[in-house]
Amino acid sequence: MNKVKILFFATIKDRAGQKSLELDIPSQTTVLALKEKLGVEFPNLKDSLKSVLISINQEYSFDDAVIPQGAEIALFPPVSGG
Amino acid sequence: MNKVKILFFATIKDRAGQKSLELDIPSQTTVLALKEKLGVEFPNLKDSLKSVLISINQEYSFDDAVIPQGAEIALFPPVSGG
Amino acid sequence: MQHFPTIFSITESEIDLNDLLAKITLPSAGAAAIFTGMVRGVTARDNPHETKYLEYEAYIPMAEAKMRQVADEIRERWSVVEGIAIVQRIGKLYPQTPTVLIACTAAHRDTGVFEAARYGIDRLKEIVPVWKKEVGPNGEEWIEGAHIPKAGE
Amino acid sequence: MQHFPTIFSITESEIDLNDLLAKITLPSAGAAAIFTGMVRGVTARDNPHETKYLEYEAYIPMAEAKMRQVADEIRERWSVVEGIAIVQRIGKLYPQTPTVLIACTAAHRDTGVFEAARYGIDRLKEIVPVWKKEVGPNGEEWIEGAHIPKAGE
Repeated sequence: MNKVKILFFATIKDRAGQKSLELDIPSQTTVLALKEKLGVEFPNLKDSLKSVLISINQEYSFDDAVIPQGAEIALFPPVSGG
Repeated sequence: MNKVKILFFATIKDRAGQKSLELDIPSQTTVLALKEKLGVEFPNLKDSLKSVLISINQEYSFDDAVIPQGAEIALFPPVSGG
Repeated sequence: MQHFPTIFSITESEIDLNDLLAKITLPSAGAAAIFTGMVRGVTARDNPHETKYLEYEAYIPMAEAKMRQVADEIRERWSVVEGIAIVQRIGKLYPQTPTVLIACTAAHRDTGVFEAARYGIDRLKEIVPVWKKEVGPNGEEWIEGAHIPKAGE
Repeated sequence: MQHFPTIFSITESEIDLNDLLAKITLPSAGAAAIFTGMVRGVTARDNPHETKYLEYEAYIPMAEAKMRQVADEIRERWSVVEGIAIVQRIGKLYPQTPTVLIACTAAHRDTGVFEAARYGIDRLKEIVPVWKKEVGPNGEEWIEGAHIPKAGE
């Protein structure tokens, strides 16, 4: 198993109703599989997950990526700083 | 006659050896005629006068212009601010 | 190039332009191009509206890493750029307050230093994980960006 | 347009970027492009040399009139520009000191506000009557500009 930290920001945080969580996921879980799992756990997130941005260890990541051990994963909408 | 004020800046001031002077010139004197007069009065200025910039009452002026009554005239090299 | 100063930070404090400019001005610098963004209280374009304040949030460690990447991208494209400062202020920010700054210094102004600063703010708004919620007379709304980063961005 | 702030001055005091930016930031402004020039202590391009300090001199009333003209020219070309600040510091100025500032504000950054600031500094260096004498290890020399104004400039 792989214990990962998940962070939510902006609209994703509001819809999830929390800022972060820790999760045990199987080794070799992909980003896509994690998103599906989160869609089940947080039904409010379901619509957002199609267009959400994902980072793993503070680099942008994508559906095919395999989540490394102990990763810090963040989910957020397209950025709007400035 | 026309009493005018003449100001010198930068290299022109250094070569003239003074910052300003007042001068009585005939009515209808042109910029070109004034430059010739100054070339006689300030021999060190002679070479500079070919490329000097001239302003009358704080607007750029040129050889053909007739100097108005009581004008403030300035002579200076191309500007180098910034 | 290692001696050229690069400043990047997410801060809750006022953005001090004088201080940041001094920090990126080497003895060889003769020109600085600086961009600042401010909170608009009144917006006329697109969807005209008023803003009471913006509330900024950042994923701080990633935001600072991506600011460093923006600086690296600037140096790759404009090797003449000397100092770079990139600062994003977060928290609750009211109209007329500077929220973001990008500053680049170079020996001369005709070296691309303006384009470098412009590139910097454009990239910040694409890849640096910061979000703002707009609070106006009719309630609040998260502003969403438009850029979808590609692999390696 | 009369309500848009235009600041222009020749000063012997430090240039305060924070203060100037605040003065030209209306509630409708979301973007500022700012150029500052600094005294270079070390110049590599063209004729490499060192500078101990620059001594600036201005024909103050004409310089301020020409700064106003630069601001007018900016507004003619970029009608979206809101506030404009143009400041030239004079006197004895040492390396790394800001000597000149041009700042333009606008609602958005894609409105030409960068180009407006660039135009402003280019024009200042053409028509605003300010001169500098450079003092270096081998003596002093007046810097001469290259622009010859035409009638009406």
